[in-house]
Order: sequence, then structure tokens, then C-alpha cells
Amino acid sequence: MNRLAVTIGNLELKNPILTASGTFGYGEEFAALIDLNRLGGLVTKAVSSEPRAGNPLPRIAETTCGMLNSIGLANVGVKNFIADKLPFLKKLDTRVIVNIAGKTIDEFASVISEIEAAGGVAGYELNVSCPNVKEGGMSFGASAQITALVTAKARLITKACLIVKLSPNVTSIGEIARAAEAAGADALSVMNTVVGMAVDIATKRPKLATITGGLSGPAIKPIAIAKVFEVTRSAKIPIIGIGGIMSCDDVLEFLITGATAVQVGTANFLNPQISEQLVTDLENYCQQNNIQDINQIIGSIQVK
Amino acid sequence: MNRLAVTIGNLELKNPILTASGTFGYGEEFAALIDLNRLGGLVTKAVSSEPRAGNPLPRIAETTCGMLNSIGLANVGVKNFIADKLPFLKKLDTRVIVNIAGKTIDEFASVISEIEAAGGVAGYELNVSCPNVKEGGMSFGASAQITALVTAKARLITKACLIVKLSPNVTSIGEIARAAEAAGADALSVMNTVVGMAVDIATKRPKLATITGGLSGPAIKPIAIAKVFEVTRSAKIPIIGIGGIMSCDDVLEFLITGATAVQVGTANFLNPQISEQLVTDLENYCQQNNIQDINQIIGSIQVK
Amino acid sequence: MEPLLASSLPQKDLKLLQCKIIHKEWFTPKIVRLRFDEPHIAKLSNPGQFINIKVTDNYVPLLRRPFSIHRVDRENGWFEILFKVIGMGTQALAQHEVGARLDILGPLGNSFKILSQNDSAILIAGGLGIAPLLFLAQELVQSKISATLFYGNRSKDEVCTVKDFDELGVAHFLATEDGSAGLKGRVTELVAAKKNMVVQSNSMIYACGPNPMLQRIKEMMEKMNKVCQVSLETLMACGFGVCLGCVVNSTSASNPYKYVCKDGPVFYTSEIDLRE
Amino acid sequence: MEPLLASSLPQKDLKLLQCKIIHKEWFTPKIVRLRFDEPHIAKLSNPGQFINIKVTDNYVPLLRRPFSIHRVDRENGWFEILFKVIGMGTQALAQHEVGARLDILGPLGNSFKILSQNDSAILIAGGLGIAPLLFLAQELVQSKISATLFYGNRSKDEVCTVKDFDELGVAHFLATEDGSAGLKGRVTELVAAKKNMVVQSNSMIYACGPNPMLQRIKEMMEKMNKVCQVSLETLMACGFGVCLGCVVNSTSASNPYKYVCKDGPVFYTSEIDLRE
Ligand SMILES: Cc1cc2nc3c(=O)[nH]c(=O)nc-3n(C[C@H](O)[C@H](O)[C@H](O)COP(=O)(O)OP(=O)(O)OC[C@H]3O[C@@H](n4cnc5c(N)ncnc54)[C@H](O)[C@@H]3O)c2cc1C
Ligand SMILES: Cc1cc2nc3c(=O)[nH]c(=O)nc-3n(C[C@H](O)[C@H](O)[C@H](O)COP(=O)(O)OP(=O)(O)OC[C@H]3O[C@@H](n4cnc5c(N)ncnc54)[C@H](O)[C@@H]3O)c2cc1C
Ligand SMILES: Cc1cc2nc3c(=O)[nH]c(=O)nc-3n(C[C@H](O)[C@H](O)[C@H](O)COP(=O)(O)O)c2cc1C
Ligand SMILES: Cc1cc2nc3c(=O)[nH]c(=O)nc-3n(C[C@H](O)[C@H](O)[C@H](O)COP(=O)(O)O)c2cc1C
Ligand code: FES
Ligand code: FES
Repeated sequence: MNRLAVTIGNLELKNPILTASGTFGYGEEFAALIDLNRLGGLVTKAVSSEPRAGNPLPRIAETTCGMLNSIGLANVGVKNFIADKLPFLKKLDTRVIVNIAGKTIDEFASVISEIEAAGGVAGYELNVSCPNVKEGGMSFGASAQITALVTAKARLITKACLIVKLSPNVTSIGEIARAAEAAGADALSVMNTVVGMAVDIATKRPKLATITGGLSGPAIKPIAIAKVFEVTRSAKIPIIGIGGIMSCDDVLEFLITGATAVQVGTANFLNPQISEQLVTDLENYCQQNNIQDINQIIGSIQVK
Repeated sequence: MNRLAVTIGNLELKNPILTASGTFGYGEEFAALIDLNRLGGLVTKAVSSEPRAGNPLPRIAETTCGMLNSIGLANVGVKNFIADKLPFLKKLDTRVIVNIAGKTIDEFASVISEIEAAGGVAGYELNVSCPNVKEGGMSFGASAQITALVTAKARLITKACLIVKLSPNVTSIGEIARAAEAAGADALSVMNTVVGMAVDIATKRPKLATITGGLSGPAIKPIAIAKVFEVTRSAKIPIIGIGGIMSCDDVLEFLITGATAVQVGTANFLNPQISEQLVTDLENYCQQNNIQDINQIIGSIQVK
Repeated sequence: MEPLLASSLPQKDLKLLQCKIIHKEWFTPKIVRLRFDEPHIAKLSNPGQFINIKVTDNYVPLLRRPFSIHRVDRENGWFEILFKVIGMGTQALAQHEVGARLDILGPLGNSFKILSQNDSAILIAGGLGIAPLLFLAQELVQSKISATLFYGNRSKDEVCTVKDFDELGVAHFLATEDGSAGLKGRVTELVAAKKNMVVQSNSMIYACGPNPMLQRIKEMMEKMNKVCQVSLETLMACGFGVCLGCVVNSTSASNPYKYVCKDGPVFYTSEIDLRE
Repeated sequence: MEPLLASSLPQKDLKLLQCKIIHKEWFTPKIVRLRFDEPHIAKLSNPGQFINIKVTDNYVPLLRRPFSIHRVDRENGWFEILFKVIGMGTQALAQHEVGARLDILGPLGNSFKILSQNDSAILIAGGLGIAPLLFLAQELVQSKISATLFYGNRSKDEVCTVKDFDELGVAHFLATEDGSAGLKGRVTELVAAKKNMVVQSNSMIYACGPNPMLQRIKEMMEKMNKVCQVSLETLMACGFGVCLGCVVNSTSASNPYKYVCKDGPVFYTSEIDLRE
């Protein structure tokens, strides 16, 4: 029996360690450094209908225990994804989840249809929450209604695991979570980056060309834990915890708080072997603590 | 001429360095360590109608480059404040701003009236944004309407500088800022702590008794800079920048982004002499860079 | 009760200092003693007080770490701390070597009350709770009050600094959980075993150690009708009374909390409630 | 144009390594050279490639820092980096001493193309841009291509490693902004002054330095009809093609950006646009 196995919707994962969109390329970049098949799953860089060049430079900045990015969903587009990236991913013995980006509600649906036709992916993660792409004002993820619409349209098209990735940049993440759940999502990824900004005091220019960007890394972990906790109180579908995970202790903190799985993001840049390492560390933790089933840990938080 | 002087509403500050509520006691705790009169101003711990014991323990936790607190506005109450704390503060040659906390809209107004009667303070900072006191659900600061109501009622009672302290835990801080401005605020403090949480993986208990708390420290600076920038685009009244300030470079980053003054919070715990040090550092910076008037820096951000 | 040593006002002598490490001594691979050259603290601090150290020059860890003043040499102007490496902060602290200068805030907190009507004292330490008791023993001896130490540890290897108590003329009794030295069991069991000694004399009881131990001591002493002072530890952000983070439950109905850094770290057991 | 040294695929030989510092040499109070014992990188890297170093074992700074491979000894299995302390990361890196092991990812990026039809090479360095050019010079000499170095600095004190170029038989010309060595002025002025040398020979031009200098070189070389390769620096989060943060503007209309860590760090000047 595999004591690390968890279930997200109709998906069985061999362990709860996934890699976060935008921090793991399309998987192959890491093939020389880790055994991808040991991961519970991987989430690809966002895929949109057309190739996107992304935002102007500079696109990244370092902050205290964090980083800002405004990559702007630069990606190869769905056709190139299917032609060039999917064949490699199909050969992997791990769950491949495709992160989907759209400027319109219909773009989400159309990208998914194209990938469905090609087959071979385990699920989709709807990126309604990217703080770096704002067509028509607010990002989609700030509205419960639009989130529900995007989710419902995607649900009509695929039976694969449908995950909605939520933004922390809202007054009530619970409200958005409930909307996504009601619209048919199988799981919720909590969370995307936090809106942040940095200014170069010498040049007086923002450190990102887009002025603001998304903050990630260990600095945001307490925010992510709070959001995961809030979502456990609002929705019943499984949660994938994301934000500042650097160590096995961090993974456990998310699982205890109620996440069924986690995604590792910025940590992949610091240590490209961290994702596989976390699988090993989690195995060791269970062994040492005599935990037969990781599900015993999930949601085990003690609140009086 | 004092090149560091700035103006917030009807208040002239000798320099833009203030200390943040809840991190500087009532000033006297620092008297042995720094010359309080060198500060632009100080903001007291929250004052409410009745003494408050605060939240159950544990109340603080450390996170990566940040800390969580759920002090819960523990304070001596307005009568003791006037009797025991105000006499010391009145003797200072710096601006004293009283942070006001209330469980009801009327409590804000009544605390201010009592202090007005006693006299001697330069302004009030309405703490509508504390994430650690939630009577009836959301904190007041999450609602533009309630923020406006609290502000308008306070405005009727005092001609002193009226500052509204905004919460970052909202979808649109700009909307709340406009509401406070329209209701008569002289300035906006941006920002209070970010909702965060941490879990002890050994005991499986939240590290704070209140489960979630407020995140402060260098981890949140990029969030605070983004909020200050957003507020500059939404309101015209002066902004006091707060969040993760540790160094003179951080102060400059806030000023360049558009804050007229700043408050130093968590840094006072790490280095109780930091506030005075920042005044010195800012003076030196201006001297070295031949800046005759700090107002040249304020809002000097270059966005194309 | 008239205090011989007045509990110093927190802050009165408070300074932010750069103190040089002049001696470093490892007792176990985890327990280390650092000596700092700093006349200000050596001269003006009282037993029970603590210092708050910035253990690295960056933000990891962010907050200072508090340590009891373990021993002072008022004449030569040095003081010591004794600590165990348990996490990030103590790990970083233990890496500093002789010659390094550390950013230290102190002295902080109140101190143990040494009362003229007590002709003897019983010191009870659990593990690293021994740290402040050596300084206390120094002062008791100065005040001609005879002291006895009850000292519990997990095992013999962790027993440290008893030689220094010996030199002061303080008798000691050990307990270890694994029975490798002294009584097999916890320090509370040692105290129970020596109950007669505790009850008979006109002694003040001083204790320091983990909260569950101190709660147990509190209950035992209340039963024996003994006055007892304990030194507490909590997480602290500031150490000097401004963050209001360092709370413990008090026994007063009107004022449910005490602040360890300014009301303590030393409390009479009657003032506080250490139950979870 | 047939490359003598194929630009290696990023990643092919990529490894995460723990490399020991075996030599440390200060050129100025700010410029230091570190030698690492690491046969993998010494043997498999090509000039122009870089490594990405975790400079501390905590999160301050959070990201790795990239450094060009400065020199290799393939036989003895070591390589070097040369860098200047400018901020938090380089400060921390410079504090490590001989014997320390650092977490290094590499080799990364493409490399300078050494083409058979070029019988000579001109190397142009601005400041620390000298770093990758010594390794390049090593390989050019190996390939029997004669090289000349134009090297600009603010002042004489900052000129470093020319002795190593001398030893390889590479002639050098200096420029300093304060005139303390060589031509008074910038390296671009030196290149202009030696225009004849540049234009006449059948040489490849290689340049490394700050962006404004490289943009100026690009313009000069375009006017002279010379093919020129430059090595670029940008902020990087990952260094191996996944974060998409390390962009520069390209000259291609269809593909507006190039990624320095995987498409570069070496580019033909025709590929990129370094204007602000
Ligand atoms: C007034 C006072 C005096 C002190 N004197 C001494 C002393 O003389 N010698 C000494 O060794 N220690 C002393 N301490 C405790 C010391 O400050 C802690 O050991 C230290 O803060 C732990 O820091 P860390 O970064 O190594 O551990 P962290 O990484 O912060 O924590 C590691 C683990 O230890 C737990 N922990 C943190 N603080 C404490 C604590 N105070 N007690 C028990 N567990 C804790 C954490 O919850 C965590 O599980 C004192 C504390 C106070 C408040
Ligand atoms: C492919 C590549 C190869 C490199 N090779 C070398 C080398 O061989 N030797 C060497 O000394 N450096 C080299 N660098 C640059 C080196 O990585 C930077 O000096 C380093 O990242 C600065 O880190 P820091 O933490 O000290 O500065 P930070 O604290 O990050 O920054 C301090 C200041 O320097 C500025 N800055 C940051 N990075 C750069 C940069 N790349 N160029 C100019 N200014 C910058 C920042 O904006 C800031 O104002 C290389 C960079 C790249 C991308
Ligand atoms: C450089 C970068 C690019 C990212 N790109 C995407 C993306 O394309 N789609 C997406 O949903 N999230 C994207 N993210 C967000 C991450 O998937 C993750 O939600 C976030 O970084 C928080 O996790 P971390 O703190 O572990 O990095 C990106 C993050 C970074 C740092
Ligand atoms: C321990 C603590 C107590 C606080 N108490 C108050 C308070 O009573 N009223 C208030 O408006 N803000 C309070 N704050 C928020 C600070 O004033 C400040 O807005 C916040 O800490 C962010 O700034 P920093 O990152 O510099 O600490 C408190 C913060 C901390 C850390
Ligand atoms: S530690 Fe801050 S009040 Fe006690
Ligand atoms: S540094 Fe990450 S893609 Fe180049």
C-alpha cells in the first residue's frame, strides 16, 4: 500500500507533491535534475489559445524572502503545446495538469477542447487569478460570478479533473471558492501570487515594467495558510495548497490545515531538486511517525 | 529651513518618520533608548472606551521574515490613557497621534470626544482595519460604507488631523480610500497587517489562539508598496505608508511611491532605536544627494 | 515582606549594547555557555533578569531571542548566558565565536525577590531552567542565605554547571529520567522525595523549567504552604513591554493576563496559572 | 558558418553540485576570484557559460546569483569565478573562505561561438565583463586563434587578471575613465581609437560589460560590418529556462523577447536590442 496516495476529484495521486504552474516549465526542463515520475503531479506553465510573448521587461524582482514576477503568461500557445510539449508529458508516469489561461471566458473553454482532443492529460487548472493579466480591469478571479461562468463552461467540455486556482487578492476568498464549487470544480488551488510592488530608489522606477506583479516565496506562506483555512470553511471539495513551500515542514503545515495536496513554486528556482526531495522527506516523515496513510494528517488541525 | 518637514492635513511634521500603533507602546517605553523628540510623530497603541485585556494566548508567532500577532487591541482604555499616558505624551515635542479602536461606530466617536476634552493630541488614527477584532463578521475596514460612517462621525467631533488606517485584506483598497476621503479624512494610513496564519506541525494547533492574525514585517513590504501606489491613484489626500519598513531605503521607497510620511512598526522590536536612526539616515541621504526638500522625493515615481 | 533586592523597574537601566564574546564553553553537543564582556549588564543586572539578542545580522530569524543572565562577574565586568540549541535562533547564536560582537538589549524584566526573613532557599531547575539559578545562587550566597539545588534532566549528559554551584557552596540533588544520575524520575519527584527538607526550613522556593513542571511545582508548593517564585518563558517579540505578545494567564479575575517581559519573567506562583 | 565549438544545449550536462572553494584571491577590496574543485564543470563547460550559486544557506537573499565561468583547468578539475561585491548576494558570497562548500547549479546557458573562418578575435571588456573572456581566451588559444583584449575600467585599481591574459599570449590595451592606465576614456573610445585593427583583420568580436556599453559596441560593429557576440546579464530567478524572467528585447518582430539564460547569455548583436 502506498501511504502517500491522495485523491483529488477523480484523480489518484501517488503523493501530494505537485509543482506549481510557471515554476516548472513543461516538465522537461527538470528531467536532467530529478526523476519526474516520483512526483504526485506537475502543473504546466499556463497555456492559452495563441502563443503569448508575455510582458515587457523587467519581469522579475527580488524582495525580502520573496520575489515579484510579471511574466504575463508568456507561453507557446495550445497548438505548440500539443505538438511540442505534450508528447514528452504523455510518457511520464505522473499526473499532468495543464494550467489554462484566457483573456476571455471562451478562451478557457476553447483551449481545453483542443487539449481534450489530443488527450493524455489528467486535469486542468483554470488560472482565473493571475494578477499580471488584467483585461478589462480586475482579474477574473476577483469576481465570484465570472469565476463561476469560466468554471461552468469548462465543466461542460471535460470530465477530467477540473481545478480552479484562486486569487488571494480579494476580500472574501470563501465566496469565490463556493462559486467555483457550485459551478462544478473538482478542486481548488489556493493560492496564486499576492499583488506586490517594488521601486528602485536609484532610478525611481518600478522594478517591474507592469508596475505591480505577483509576490511569491516564503514571505507569503502565512497568507496562503490563512487562505487555505478560510476555504476549508467555505467549500467541501479538495484543496491544493500553494504559497511559499520550501520544506517538508511547510508541506505538513498545509496538509494539517486542510490541503489534500500541495504545489511547490518559487522553491524550484532555489533548488531545482526540491520537489523530488519533498516526496522523500514526506515518506521519511510518515515512516518515522508511524503514519500509515497521509490522509490521517490532512485537515487534522486542532481548533477548539 | 528644515528640509525633512512634511505636512499631513493641518499637521506639520518635522520629518516623515512616525512609529506605528501597537509597536511603540505609549512612547514612554522607548524614552530610555531614543530621543522621542527627534521623531516626526508617534502613534499610540489603540485606545478604546473601556480597558481591554486582549486576546487569549498565544498571541504572536514568527514567520519567515515576518511575524503574526493577535494582540486584540489590548489597551488601558481611554480614561487610564488620559490619566496615566497623556501627561507624558503632552510634554513631548513631537506629534502625538492616538490610534482609536472601537467595536461599534459610536465607540470611535466617544473615545475621540473624551480625548478632545483632555486636549493635547495632534491627531487621531481610526483603526477600522484590525484583522484581530471582528465583531459581527468582517472587520469594519472591509466595507466602504462603514468606513465612511466611522470617518464622518469622527469628523464631526474633531478638527484635529483625522487619519483612517486601511486594511490590505480587501479586493479594492482604492474604493475604501475614496470612501474615507469623501467622508472627511485628512489622510490615510496604508496599511494595517495582512491576514495570516501558522500551524505548529507538532501539536497541530494554530500558532495563535485566534487561529488567524496579522502579518507584519519585511515580508509584507511589497504588498504595502502596491497598496500605497493603488491608493495614490484613488485618493488625493496624503498617505502614510506602513509595512515592513526596516531601513532608510525602505522609507525612500514608500516616499517615492507616493507616501508623504511613513510609520515604522515591527522594526521597533528588532531594533528599538530604529525610528530615531531613520531620521538621521534620511537627513544624511538628503545631504548627500543635495535634496533641499524631502517633498521633491514624495511621489517622484517614474511610470511611463 | 521587605525585599532585600528590589525588583528593578524594567527599562531603568535598559541599553542597546554591542557585546563581545570573550569565552565559549560547550557542555554537550547542544548546550553552550557564552561569556560577554559588558560591565553595564554585569554591574546593573539582578538574578532573574534577561537579555534579548539579535542572533544574526539579517532577517532570518526576524525576532530577537531572550536568554536569562546566567552568571555575572561584577568586578571584572562580564556576564554569561547558558543555552541549548533547539531551533533556528539558538543554532545561529551558537555559531558565533570568541571575538564576535552581538547586538544585545538588556537588562530586561524583573528579578527574583530575595527576602530578609528567609534564612534558606531551595532552587528547583528542570533542564535549561538551571540558567538563571546560578546567578540567583551567587546573590543568595552574597546575602548569606544558604541554598540547595534540586536539578532534573533527561539524562546525566545534560547535567551542567553543578560544579559552579558546588564552588558557591550550594548543595545539589539530581534527578534524571533515565536514572543515569541521582534519582530516577523527574525533578518534581525529587522534590516530593525530599519533602521534609522543603517543608521544614524557613525557605523561599525558586523554580525555573518547562511550564508543565512549573505548574506541578506550583501545586505542590501550595499544598505545602510554601511561597514560590518561578521564572517563565514565552515567545517574545520585543522584550520590553510594547508588543503585548508575551502573555501568561494570571489568577486575577480583573486582569486576566500578565506580561512575562515586564511583569515577569519572575512571578509568585500565586499570580499565574500555567495550565494549558 | 560552421561552429568549432557547438553551443551546448542548456541543461544537457546540468547538475546541482556542492563545490568546495580551494583558492581565494582578492584583486581589490571589492573584486575577488574564487576557485572551486569541480571536475564536472571544469570538463564540460564552454566559455560564455555560467553557474548559479546559492550564496547563503537561508532565504536572504532568496534567489541564486549567476556568475560567468571565468577560467577552467580541465586537467586538474577546477574552475573559477571572478566577481565584484555590489550588493547583498555578492557580499555574502565573498565571505566564504577556502574549504567552504557552496551549492552550485551548472553549467548553464549557451557559449561563445568560435568559428573556423576567423583567424583572430577581439575581446572587449567593460569592468567585470572581463570575467568570461579569460575562459574564452583560453579556448581561442587552444584553437590557435590569436586574440587581443580591449579592457576598460573606471581606474587603474580595478584592472585585474591582465597578467593571466599576458600568460596566454593575448595582447591587451587598457582604457580608464580617470586616465590612470592606458587611454583616458571608456573602452568604446579605445575601440574607436584602434578602429583600424578591428576593421582590417578577419576577426570575430566578443564583448562583455554593462548594457549601455554593449549597445554602443553593437552600433559601432554594425557600422564597421563586423560580426559581434556579446554576453549579457539580467536578473534571473532560475537560470535554466523555466521562470521566463530573464528577458531582453530581441530584434525579431515575430518573437519580441529572448531569454538570457537559455537563448544566451551569448548573443550575436544582430539578435538583440539593448536600448532602454
Ligand atoms: C525570559 C526568557 C529567558 C530565557 N532564557 C533562556 C536561557 O537562559 N537558556 C535557554 O536555552 N533558553 C532560554 N530561553 C528560551 C530561548 O529564548 C529559546 O530557546 C529560544 O527563543 C528558541 O529559539 P530558537 O530560534 O532556537 O527556536 P525556534 O526556532 O524559535 O523554535 C524551535 C522550537 O522550540 C519552540 N520554542 C521556542 N521558544 C521556546 C521556549 N522559550 N521554550 C520552549 N520551547 C520553545 C518552538 O515552538 C519550536 O517548536 C528564554 C526565554 C525567555 C522568554
Ligand atoms: C549570466 C550572468 C553572468 C554573470 N557573471 C558575473 C561575473 O562573472 N562576475 C560578476 O561580478 N557578476 C556577474 N554577474 C552579475 C552578478 O550575478 C550580479 O553582480 C549579482 O547578481 C548581484 O548580486 P548582489 O546580490 O550582490 O546584488 P543585489 O543586491 O541583487 O543588487 C545590488 C544592485 O545591483 C544591481 N544589479 C543586480 N544585478 C545586476 C547585474 N547583473 N548587473 C548590474 N547590476 C545589477 C541591482 O539592481 C541593485 O541596484 C552575472 C550575471 C549574469 C546574469
Ligand atoms: C515566475 C512565476 C510564474 C508563474 N506563472 C504562473 C502561471 O503561468 N499560471 C499560474 O496559475 N500561476 C503562475 N505562477 C504562480 C505559482 O504557480 C504559485 O501559485 C505562486 O508562485 C505561489 O507559490 P510559491 O510561493 O510556492 O511560488 C507563477 C509564479 C512565478 C513565481
Ligand atoms: C504587535 C503588533 C500590534 C499592533 N497593534 C496595532 C494597533 O493596536 N492598532 C493598529 O492600528 N495597528 C496595530 N498594528 C499594526 C501596525 O501598526 C502596522 O500597521 C503593521 O504592523 C505593519 O507595519 P510593520 O510591517 O512595519 O510592522 C500592530 C502590529 C503589531 C506587530
Ligand atoms: S515581549 Fe513584547 S510585551 Fe513582552
Ligand atoms: S532565469 Fe529563469 S528563464 Fe531565465
